[in-house]
Amino acid sequence: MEAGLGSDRTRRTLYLLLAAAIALPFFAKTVIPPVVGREARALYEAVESVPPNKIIVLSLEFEAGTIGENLPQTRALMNHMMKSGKRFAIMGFDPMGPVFGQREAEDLAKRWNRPYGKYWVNWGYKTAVVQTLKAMIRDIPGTMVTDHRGTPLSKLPVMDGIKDAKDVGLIIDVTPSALYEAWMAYFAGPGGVKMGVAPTAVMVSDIFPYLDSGQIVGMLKGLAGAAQYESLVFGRDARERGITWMTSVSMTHILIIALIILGNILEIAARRRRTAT
Amino acid sequence: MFLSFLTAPRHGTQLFLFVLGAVLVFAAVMAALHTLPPRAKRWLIVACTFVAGLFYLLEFMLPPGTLMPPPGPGEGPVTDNFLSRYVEPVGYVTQIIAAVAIGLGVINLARVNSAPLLRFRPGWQNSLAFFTGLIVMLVVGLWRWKLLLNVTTVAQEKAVNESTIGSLYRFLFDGLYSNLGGTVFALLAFYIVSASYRAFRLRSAEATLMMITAFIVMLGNVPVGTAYLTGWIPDGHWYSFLKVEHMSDWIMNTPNMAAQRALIFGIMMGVIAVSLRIWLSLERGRFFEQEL
Amino acid sequence: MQHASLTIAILEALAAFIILYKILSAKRGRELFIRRIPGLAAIDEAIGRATEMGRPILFSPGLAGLDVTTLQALSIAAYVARMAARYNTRVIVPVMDPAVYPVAEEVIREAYAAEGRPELFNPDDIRFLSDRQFAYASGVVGIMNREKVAANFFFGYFYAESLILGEAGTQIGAIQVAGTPATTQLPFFIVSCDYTILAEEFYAATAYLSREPILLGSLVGQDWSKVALAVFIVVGVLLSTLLGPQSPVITALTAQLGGG
Amino acid sequence: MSGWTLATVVAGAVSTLAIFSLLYKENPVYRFFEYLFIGLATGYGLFRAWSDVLYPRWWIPMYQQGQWWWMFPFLIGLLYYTIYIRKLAWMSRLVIGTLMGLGAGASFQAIATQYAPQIAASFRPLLPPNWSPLSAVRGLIRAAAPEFVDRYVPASVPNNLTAAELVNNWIVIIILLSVMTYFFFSFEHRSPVVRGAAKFGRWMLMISFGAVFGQTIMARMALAVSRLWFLLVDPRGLAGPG
Repeated sequence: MEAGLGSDRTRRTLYLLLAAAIALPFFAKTVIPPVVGREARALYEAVESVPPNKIIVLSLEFEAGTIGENLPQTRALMNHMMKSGKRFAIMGFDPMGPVFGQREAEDLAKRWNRPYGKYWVNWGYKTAVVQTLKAMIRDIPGTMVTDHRGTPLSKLPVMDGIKDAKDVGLIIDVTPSALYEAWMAYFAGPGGVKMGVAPTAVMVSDIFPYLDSGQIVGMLKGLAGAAQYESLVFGRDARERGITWMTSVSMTHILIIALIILGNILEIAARRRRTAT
Repeated sequence: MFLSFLTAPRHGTQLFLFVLGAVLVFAAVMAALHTLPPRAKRWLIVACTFVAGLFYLLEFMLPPGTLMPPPGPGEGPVTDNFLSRYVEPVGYVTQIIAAVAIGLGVINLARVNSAPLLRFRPGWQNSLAFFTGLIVMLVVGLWRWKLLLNVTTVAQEKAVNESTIGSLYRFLFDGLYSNLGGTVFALLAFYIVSASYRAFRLRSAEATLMMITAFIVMLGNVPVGTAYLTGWIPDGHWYSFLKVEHMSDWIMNTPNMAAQRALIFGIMMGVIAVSLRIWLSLERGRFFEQEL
Repeated sequence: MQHASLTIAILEALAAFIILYKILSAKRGRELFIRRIPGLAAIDEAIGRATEMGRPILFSPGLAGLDVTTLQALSIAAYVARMAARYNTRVIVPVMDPAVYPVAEEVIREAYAAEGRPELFNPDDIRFLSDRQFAYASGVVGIMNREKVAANFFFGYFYAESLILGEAGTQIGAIQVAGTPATTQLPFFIVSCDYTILAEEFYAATAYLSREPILLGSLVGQDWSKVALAVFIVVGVLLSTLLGPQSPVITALTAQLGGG
Repeated sequence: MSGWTLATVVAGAVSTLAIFSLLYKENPVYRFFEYLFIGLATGYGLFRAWSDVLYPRWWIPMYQQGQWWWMFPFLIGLLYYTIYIRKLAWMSRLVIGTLMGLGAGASFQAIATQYAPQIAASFRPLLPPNWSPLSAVRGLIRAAAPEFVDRYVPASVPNNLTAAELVNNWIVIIILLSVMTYFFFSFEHRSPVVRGAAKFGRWMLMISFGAVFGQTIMARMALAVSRLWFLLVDPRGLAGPG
């Protein structure tokens, strides 16, 4: 049974059009610097203002499906934290998030000379979201027990003085799902911890009420947010991955708007022809 | 005295005996409960659900200091009530129960996939792919985990990753698993393109309003929209609102925010209602009602 | 806040009281009115279409675990299964969470039994595909194509894969009805389904369909709690206008409500 | 590039193309990799459940620290499997009921911390506080009950609200109440005001869904861009970073 989308020829030409709209800009020389939105700037300032005696928790809840958006966000945030020497901890409620985070951090640790255990730690994958978050408010080392390799947290200097929610300067949730709501409801809210979120763009509209009420201090809107954050960390002419990919994303948007308008025009024309005969 | 006997850690054969004792006691208790008449069993389920719900509810509702010794000299105000210190252990217990339950789904998948394999029905090679994928990832994953268990230095970790098991694991995880997962998601972009041309019709005024808003938000997100389309409008004037990123910003922060907030208030009352029904086992109908 | 402030305790207690009061009066048999949301006519039509074509129905209860939304989705599944049993049409329920699997099986088995057709229930039609989001989505697409389903129902909590499901169903010409409180996925269901039940209407659908006193009572109770909340907000707005947003009354209320 | 890395890159390219082949049409290669993916996903979930939960939380406390009582949660977890034995199936409902009871109890805190601040954020002034009629009203109240007043009704109120903020406050309140009206189910929308508000509420929902739609398009495109980037420009990336 044909799993394609109706008549083949039109469908395959549409797919090729998209592939072209994405691939051609890969080889373009010029890159258009993004306009930095108010939410991305707010998250940048929130990270900047975390004092040295506090730790930033970077919770990575994504799996392979959304690395296209969540990985550039994670990379941009880690670049900033390592550049300004902020202490941070990676964790996640999806088994794969912390694994991707670990690899990116190791790659960037060489670039910014921030050794593991001294500037950053990986607490690894946790299940039972609600109970873990509630337990973390009181006793983070007790809840985490060991890092992702099994080394007791007491042995890692980055964890010195980190006991409970009061020692967390900022929690940033990089997520493709509504897990940020659990972080807000069971950790950031009750623990009185500032919270930022880096969602896939799908979730962005839901989050504006929480920005308005101050429950969330800053946000990266999908890949566009990652590109904007990169231009904040590296300056306007940065050529990081987020910014280079956004040129292709721009082309796809033009293609889609054109197709929607074209599709409707042809539909109206066809309907008029039908009523005319 | 008896309590300290119970809570003293045990090792070696003593540990084995105590664990065996625990299993026997647990089995005895469940056997005894099994003899209860169906009405009593149903009441037991209702009671367990109620007590479980009451724990978190009371822990949240009781003000700090309830049934707690007053703070000693020099100590800050008490911030917990007498239930607060049980929150963590309950969390760990739930984690273990949830992890044990994962096997349930695997059994079902194995059941569904074993039929074509055993009877050699068409599509048996797919079920074979399923079982090979499952067993190989499980074995290689656990084997590599075992090797990494007592690794602390980066050099040791590098050695394990370079070993055959480490490379085989990267072949399965990075090569197959991550790419398969990532690409399934990328299909969506292609589906959207064909849907844009063929499915997104402006059937009604509402759909048109939705689409115009979508165009503004889309153009506001991408550099091409902000730079070329309305980049020429200068900032700082009343009409600079017409810049795509400002219009998109306003749409997201005012109408979208207000509508989403109204939805939130609806969901808030919905969650209260359904939590009450589950907690008090009022939830009649389908799953909860049949005889035991 | 670690523990409830007085205002929070009062608000939640008031809402709980109104809802419980309405549930108990519904249980005592009081007739409670709920308007028929248009989405329900679409469900009946879709089942009728599937029985005419003699092809199976697919019902996905969403991707959330055994929680509030999935349970409500399963009570809609029960309604669909009971209608399908009357016209001996198969209902395939792909499930993503191991904890939901036993509940789904019970619900559908009981629905067929309630229609006096227990022999029609085939346990293999309740399938746990995978606990990974996209393995599940591609598994459901596979079922749609292989079983050539005539009608798709997507009820429960969905994430990014909603378009894959809606699109694949549109391709094979299945009639589709969706309902989800996941506002992020509604635009795509609106676009690719014949009818979409919006956010809270999802809960109204279960209450209306089942005429269950508990569901009816709780929905009417929720309505009245929302009216009370709207009045509370209007009062707050008036106070904020009269006394100014930084006045002690408003700042105290905001602190009590855990505001930033 | 070592032999293994090359093999991983090739596996990555083959898997990517196998899944993309669904765009051409449903075919046996796609289905093979689909089942392989479900198998790998299940195997991965199982081994992580052991390595990240059961080992650190159950095996170590019980077998290395001798706390034998951790056997009980494990046994309670096993009750889930009584679903397969008809006579004992009620025990699985005991565990499910308890876990759901915990979830229901926890949601009262979730509502307070997640949703209650939204109520406070809706208290927005609709008129400039130092507008003369408002000051006059405040004067009346102050005259009526001076001692009560000192704490609650300030004499002078700074007007730090711009015209734009006031207009936005009106818009937010009107949209908020209209969308709430759309979701009232327990009475028929008969009176024109209610029907008008519900209609306006549905229109505002369409604007909000338009915003969601626009954001989602960017999300999807970003994922396709990353896939094609790894296929065309940086195949080494198919074997994962580092």
